[in-house]
This record gives sequence, structure tokens and C-alpha cells, in this order.
Amino acid sequence: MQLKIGNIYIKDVQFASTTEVKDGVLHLNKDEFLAVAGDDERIASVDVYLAKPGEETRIIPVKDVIEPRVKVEGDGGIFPGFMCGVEQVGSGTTHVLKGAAIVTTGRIVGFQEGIVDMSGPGAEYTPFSKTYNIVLKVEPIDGILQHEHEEIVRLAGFRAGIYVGKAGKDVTPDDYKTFETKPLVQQINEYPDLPKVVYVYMLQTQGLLHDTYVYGVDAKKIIPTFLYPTEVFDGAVVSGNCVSACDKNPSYVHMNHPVIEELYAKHGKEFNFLGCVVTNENVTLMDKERSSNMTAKLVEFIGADAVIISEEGFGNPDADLVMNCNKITKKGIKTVLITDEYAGQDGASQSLADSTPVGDAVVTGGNANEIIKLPVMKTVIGYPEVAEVIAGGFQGSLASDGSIIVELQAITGATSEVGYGKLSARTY
Amino acid sequence: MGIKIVHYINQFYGGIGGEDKADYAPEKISGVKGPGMGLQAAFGDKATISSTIICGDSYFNENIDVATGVILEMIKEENPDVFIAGPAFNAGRYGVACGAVCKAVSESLNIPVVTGMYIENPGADMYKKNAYMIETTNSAAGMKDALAKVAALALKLGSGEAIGTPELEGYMARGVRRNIFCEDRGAKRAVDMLVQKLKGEKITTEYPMPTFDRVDPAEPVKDVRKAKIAIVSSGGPVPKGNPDHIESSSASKFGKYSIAGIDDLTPENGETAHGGYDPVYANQDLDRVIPVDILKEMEKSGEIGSLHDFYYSTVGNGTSVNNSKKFAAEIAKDLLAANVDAVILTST
Amino acid sequence: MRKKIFIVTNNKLVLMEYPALEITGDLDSVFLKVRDLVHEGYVILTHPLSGSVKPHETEFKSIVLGEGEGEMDYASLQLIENAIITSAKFRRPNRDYGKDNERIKNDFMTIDFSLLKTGVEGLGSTLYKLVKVDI
Amino acid sequence: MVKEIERAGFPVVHMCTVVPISLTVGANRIIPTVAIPYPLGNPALTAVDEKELRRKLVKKALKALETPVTEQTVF
Repeated sequence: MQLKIGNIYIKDVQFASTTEVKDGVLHLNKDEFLAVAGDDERIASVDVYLAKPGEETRIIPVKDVIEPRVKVEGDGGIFPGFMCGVEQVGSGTTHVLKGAAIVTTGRIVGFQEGIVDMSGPGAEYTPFSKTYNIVLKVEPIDGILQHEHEEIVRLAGFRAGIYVGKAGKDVTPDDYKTFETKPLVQQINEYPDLPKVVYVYMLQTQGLLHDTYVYGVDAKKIIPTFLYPTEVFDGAVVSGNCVSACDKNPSYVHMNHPVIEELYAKHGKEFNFLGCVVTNENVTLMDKERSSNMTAKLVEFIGADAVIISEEGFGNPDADLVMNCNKITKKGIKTVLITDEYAGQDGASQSLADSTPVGDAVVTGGNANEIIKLPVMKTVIGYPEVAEVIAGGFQGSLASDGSIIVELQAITGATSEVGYGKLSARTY
Repeated sequence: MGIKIVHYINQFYGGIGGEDKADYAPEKISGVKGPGMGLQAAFGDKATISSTIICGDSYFNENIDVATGVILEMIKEENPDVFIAGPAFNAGRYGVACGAVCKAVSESLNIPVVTGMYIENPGADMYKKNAYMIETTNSAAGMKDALAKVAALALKLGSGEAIGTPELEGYMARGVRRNIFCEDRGAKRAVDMLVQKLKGEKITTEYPMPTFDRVDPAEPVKDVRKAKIAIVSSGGPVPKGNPDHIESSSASKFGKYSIAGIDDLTPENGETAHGGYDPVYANQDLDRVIPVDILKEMEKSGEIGSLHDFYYSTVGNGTSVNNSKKFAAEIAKDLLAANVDAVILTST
Repeated sequence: MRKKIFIVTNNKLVLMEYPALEITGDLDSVFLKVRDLVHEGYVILTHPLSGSVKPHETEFKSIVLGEGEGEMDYASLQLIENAIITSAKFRRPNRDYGKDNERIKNDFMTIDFSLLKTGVEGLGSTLYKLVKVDI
Repeated sequence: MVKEIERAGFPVVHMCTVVPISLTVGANRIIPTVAIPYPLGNPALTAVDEKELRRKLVKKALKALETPVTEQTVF
């Protein structure tokens, strides 16, 4: 399966009468955009704002981030199972408005979820301070329950992403990158002398606001399965997960999966990257045992010599990470783990809720409990008062001048467990 | 004059004398003394040691509370930017004194502290969490290198510069996780680590999973019917009235109590000193913590060879690793002398 | 023979929907009760640290336990002990949201309820029968 | 404490309620006990039954002391 990604680099975004990309500038027809994004009878109102890198702007609470993409050639579309049918995606040509992002905000439930600062110290920790953000604020009608509210905002974001992505359909990309993974036997034969590597892609899947979808399926209901790496670039995996801003994977990150990109970068040179096993993180121990057994079996069946395993979230997913690590190691397969840490505000507590002596190669996204002070911003998009209730915030987080003291947990993408960022932690 | 520093040394480095002067009470002199000269040289004009405190090692260790109080007062008067103690190398009591003073200064005066010692100095384990502790050689032969590192770290602390990793600065890790930004993003670091692992190269994990010091299991007893068994407990069992006043937590001592002639523990002859749990049940019947009644019966019926006439007790709750190590070593010595074969250790 | 399972919870929403053992108290009260039950031989079926809402950001917790095999289940004990250690490491934020108190409390209860529901549904009813217990 | 006594060469059986802690402190022979306030008893039982429970636990401990182990073992 081969996917050609055509990058159209976006250097600015502005409202205009026609939605189009001209000389690297994304022009957006506000009314049309809002009509598409708000096209759900459960939505009472939608609004849109622009937030650009370097501006003194804070977006709070951020729910999801979506990259505008469009399928220009090949099967299916973007976000299979949601915005198009369930044809297999990941082949043909996809255009990307690189540098642009849809950021959704809204009060999903009382306390959700992240902060994105476009400048200042907080901007260092979130990747979405470097994108030109089209911020979509969604208010549902009265009487909507929490889970439906989450879905309404999630789908509005996807519709917005698709709408904006279409502006890149007839634009000639600035560059192309091609990714290819062949059917298993062919792929193994292509580099018979290189060690074989698989990516074990753990998804947060525990229930309301803790869900992830694969081709539209709630991933807590799947048994671990195989994905061609290119499928994620077309939005095969999306986030419905919005509790822990720092270490959940926004849809944008799934679409630009850093582990998959980095594995492709050394594919055919250092090793033979065979593909991804997606697995879940469930609530019951029986599910955890079943999924880790299936994952280890699949990885062995595919013939991996080594795997990277990434976690999403913290606490009980630490148990899934440890089970996957133990069971895969037991089959004689080498592992590298990616996690983040909850070592307390002083960094002195135990970082994970579980551990294993065979987990001897770990990359960490940093300590999510570390405290950061976010200065006053000129513009706040969303609801600043939620600073006190989002995960990582606390009473007293929001000072009267508008500055905020929170744990890094509150910053979207700060301690990414798929290694999107450069943050790490060391023992001092 | 740049950064102001107070330096703490023992009677030996203070030029007072050796072991015969180890009971020397704390004294503050102005300016530098002994190793302080080397430190001052390393500082150049960036920092000044305004005064030096000299204290005998025995004096300090035998009068910890008083000595700490006096020394704290001396330091407070100076109001330094940084406090330095030692380096103590492998001198045990000196190391403990350096660590204890550093801990007190950092906690009560909130002044950054640096010391240095050999990694096996008992003061290292006890206080490395409380001070930046430069790892030194085991003798003063490594003085020059130790002073250079101590001085460099003190300058950084005094000027509020960020402190680097333990490897970089040469101090012993304090076990605190702190965030840093790396050159590469996490995904690239993971893939690089994977490649290293595939090649069989040595890798440095970013998060060492907790591992624990292990002791190989001792050989089993061949036949308990011939063995002498002893009872040890960290659940704080004590004779009624707690004669040794074992603390309810953070115990500083252990007790050794005779059970000769006692066949059953009752509210009249036993209770618990432990403050970490509801003591009602143990006070009603201490056999619920140490099974003296059963073992006495077994001794009579020949199910065990014999029961040691004493039990050993401390309170596990909050007791420092070092103290419990120390207690255990003393208990083990006693058990050895009494020809004990095996130990039942109970915890609550 | 289906194993009997039951819920231990301090969440009123759960109590309205399922037969469960009610705990009056905070998160740690639930954990401690579960530990006692593990000591008595019950096994834990849903992870005590479910969800990404940190201990004490929410105090609502529901855990499914079931009959054991007679001996104390060591894995369950480890789970609950780790949960208790984890709970102790997180600070207890002062959580008073003023007029929003009830709404936010309800949100936290809803999350816990949803995670529990996921768990109960995941425990195939051919293997397990959810009962009301009074321990 | 367990570790240090064992280091001196004595086989030690650790009877404790919180097994993970016992594993952490490095005990090699571990007997899980009843509850933190009464590791070797149970006030809910009659005096006779309680003693029987304690006897069973002590017997298990003695058995553990006679058993060769190569790694941390929960009996």
C-alpha cells in the first residue's frame, strides 16, 4: 500500500469571501465554514476565531485538533467511518494543508480539557502554538447529555477539517512524501536481511471521554488488529478522548503519527518496518489480559524482532503497557516503551502505577505534574474559568489578573506519549 | 564581594586536632580554614567564604540536636547565599554531620547547600536527598577534584543558575524527576533506542523502572523440629507500658524483650507501640502481631526445636531505611550469638 | 457456573442503576474497603485506577469485584496497593466550584459511571452474574 | 530489615499483610497475613477459631523456612 502525501505549506490564514489557498495563504469564508461545521440539529450555535503563532492568545479548553486533509486520488476519503464510507484508506494521494489546524473548543463536561497558548512559556510545551489555528467553538442545544455533547463537538471538528481540507484539492503541493508498506510476505522479502520491526499502538479506550475510534469503531470493542501505517495518515484513527490534555493523542497527532513517521525514516536502512498493531486500554482486567495476549500473539505471528510500544494516558494504562511489554518480551522480541510520568509536583514520587524489570528501554514525555505559570494573554478564546477545573488545574489556578498556574497536564500535547514533542525527564 | 558562603568543617580539617579533639564544641571563625582555602581559590572573586564553622565529629554526633541548633544560629547570623559542608570523604561521623547540618540549613534557613563525600559514607545514604552531595573518592587524596566540583556547584546555586544532571555536575542523584527538553522529539529518540537495542548496543533508558536491592535467599532450615526460631517484628510489639518508649513512628531504636516464662500474650503483658494502625486489636491480644502462644505450644510439642527467649521489636512506620538497616545488623549479631537458626519476621 | 460479581462504589449514579455495595466516603474509603475484601479472598475485576481523571480531582470510584478461588489473590492485592500508593501521591486540591458544584460533581459521577458500565459490559454475562451484596 | 537479617545468613520468613511492600523490601519467603491491625488473628472469630487460624499461618511459615527458594516467593 502506497500513499503519496502532498504538503501545501500554509503561511497564514485569514477570513475572506471565498475559501481557497492562494500563495500559501488560507482564505476562509466564515459563513460557509460555520454552516458546514454547525450542520447538526443538536448544535445551538457555532463560532470561529483565528489564532496564529506568536500572538498573545490563549485557547481554553481545547478538545481536539484536526489537520485539514483531502483525498485527491485513490480509495475512500479522510476520517473513514465518520466523514466517508469505510473503504480502506491509506493509498493514493492525499493533500495536506500543512501548518493549518482546526481546534475545537466547548464545555464538553465541567472540566474538560486542554490549554493552547500561542506565545509565552506555555507555547513551548504544545505543538499547536506553531500552527495557524482555526478555532471552532461549539454550543449544543439544552438538555444534551455529556456523551452526546462530546460526539457533537468531535463531529463538528471533522466536518470543519474536511471543509477546509477541500481548499487544497486543486492546489499543487509544495512537496510530496511517499510512504509504502507492502503485504507482509512481500514486505519481509524486500529487506530479508534487516531486522523486522512492528509498532504497537495503544489507544485510550475506557468509556466516556476516554475513547478512540478506528474506522469509526469504538476501539474498546476491537480485538487488537493490524493496520498499514499509511492508513492513519488518512484519519483511520481519531480521538474521542478528552480528559488528560498533556498525554492524549489529538486526532492531528494520529494523522501525523510521529512514531510511524520516524519508523519510516529508517525503514529499509536500519530495519524493516512491517506495520502497526493497534490495541486498546480497557477497564476490566480480563480485557487487559485478552488484549495484551492478542497483541503479543499478533506481533509474534507477523515475525517482529523488535517493537515500539506507546501508551496513551496514565494510571491503569500503565498496567496495559507493562502487560504488553512482559508478554512481548517473553516471546523473545525486543521492546522500547514510550510513556510519560506522574511523579508528583516535586518529582519525588513513583512515576508509574506499575513497572516491570524487563522494561529496560523507556522514552518518557516528561513529568505531567510539573507546575508551570502561564502569563496573562491579550486574547482568550473559550472559557478561561475552566482553568480551575480541567485536569491539571486546581482551585486558585486562575489568578485575578488572568494568569494561570497549572500542572503541565493541562497543556495540550505537553507530554505526548507518542513522542510528538521534545520534552523528557531525568533523575536529578 | 559576589556570593557569600559559610563553610562547615570538622576538628581535623579545622586544625584543632585528631580523634582526641573530636569532642570539640562548635566554633565560628571569620574567613577560611583548611579546605576552605582551596574552595576560595576556586571561587576567585565570584564568591567569598565569610566564615568557617568548626565542630568535633563526636561532639556533633553525640549532641545532634544541640549542635545543630547552635550551628544553625551561627549560620543565620551570617545570612549566606550558599552553605558548604565538608567534603567528608569516607569519614563516617563527619559525613553524617555534614549531611545533618545541610539538611537543617536547607529546611530551616532555606539556603542552598552543597556537601561532598564518598558514596559509601553512611551520611550519603542518609542525606543525599537533602543536599547536593558531590561524590568524592574515599580519601582526601581526591581533595582537589572534590573542591573543584563543590565550588562549581556552589557558584551555580549562588547565582541561581540551573543545575545540570547528576552525571554532569558530579553530585549523587536525589531521586527527583525533572523535565528537560531534548534535541530530538520523543518518537525519534524511541526509534534510535530501538536501533541501538537491535544492534545490541548499550542503551540508556530515560526512565529507569524501579528496581530493588535483593539478597539471595538464605538456605532453608533442614528440620524445624530441631531449629531455634526467633521472632522479630516491625509491628511495634512491646511489654505492657512500653518500657523503652519505642516511638509510635520513625523509631530511633529497637527493643529486645524476654518471653521466657510467658506462654501467652495478654492485655496485661503486651501492647503495641505502633502508631500507624488501629492498636485496639493488638492491645487486646498481642499474639495477633507476634504468635508467641502458638510457638510456645509448638516448642512444647516438639514441632519446633526451640523458641529464642527474646523477641526484637521496632516500628516500621516511617522508620528510615538507614535506621532499620542499623537495627537489623544489631539484631542479626545478637541472633548469631544466641545460635538462632531461622527468623519469623512479622509486619503489620 | 457463573461467578458472582459485585460493585463497590461511592457513586450515587451507579447505585441508582446497579445493585452495589455502597461506601460512604471518599476515594480512599473505596480503596480501603476493596483492600479489605481482597484480604478476604475476593478478586478485583476492573482496574482501580480506571480513567484519566486523577485521584482527588474526582473522588468518585466504582470497582467490580468477584468471588475468588479461596486463596487470597496476589495480583488483586498488588493492584489495590498500587492504587492506594498512587492516590496518596496526588495532592488533594480544594475543589469548590461554587454554583457549578452540582453540575461538575454530576460530570465526575457520569464519567465514573461510564467507565464502570464499560467494565460491566466487558465482563461477559455468560461468565459473571452481577449481584447485590451486603458485606 | 528482612533483607539485612537475611544478609547475615538467617532464613527469614516475612509474615505481612501488604505483600507488595514485602516484595519491595526484598523478603524472599513471604506469607500473606490477615489484615494490618491484626496480621496473625481475626477479632471476628471465636478465640478457638482465631488461634487455629494463627496456628495455620505459623505452620505455613515454618514450612516456608524449610523450603529452598531461588527467588522471592509468596507462599
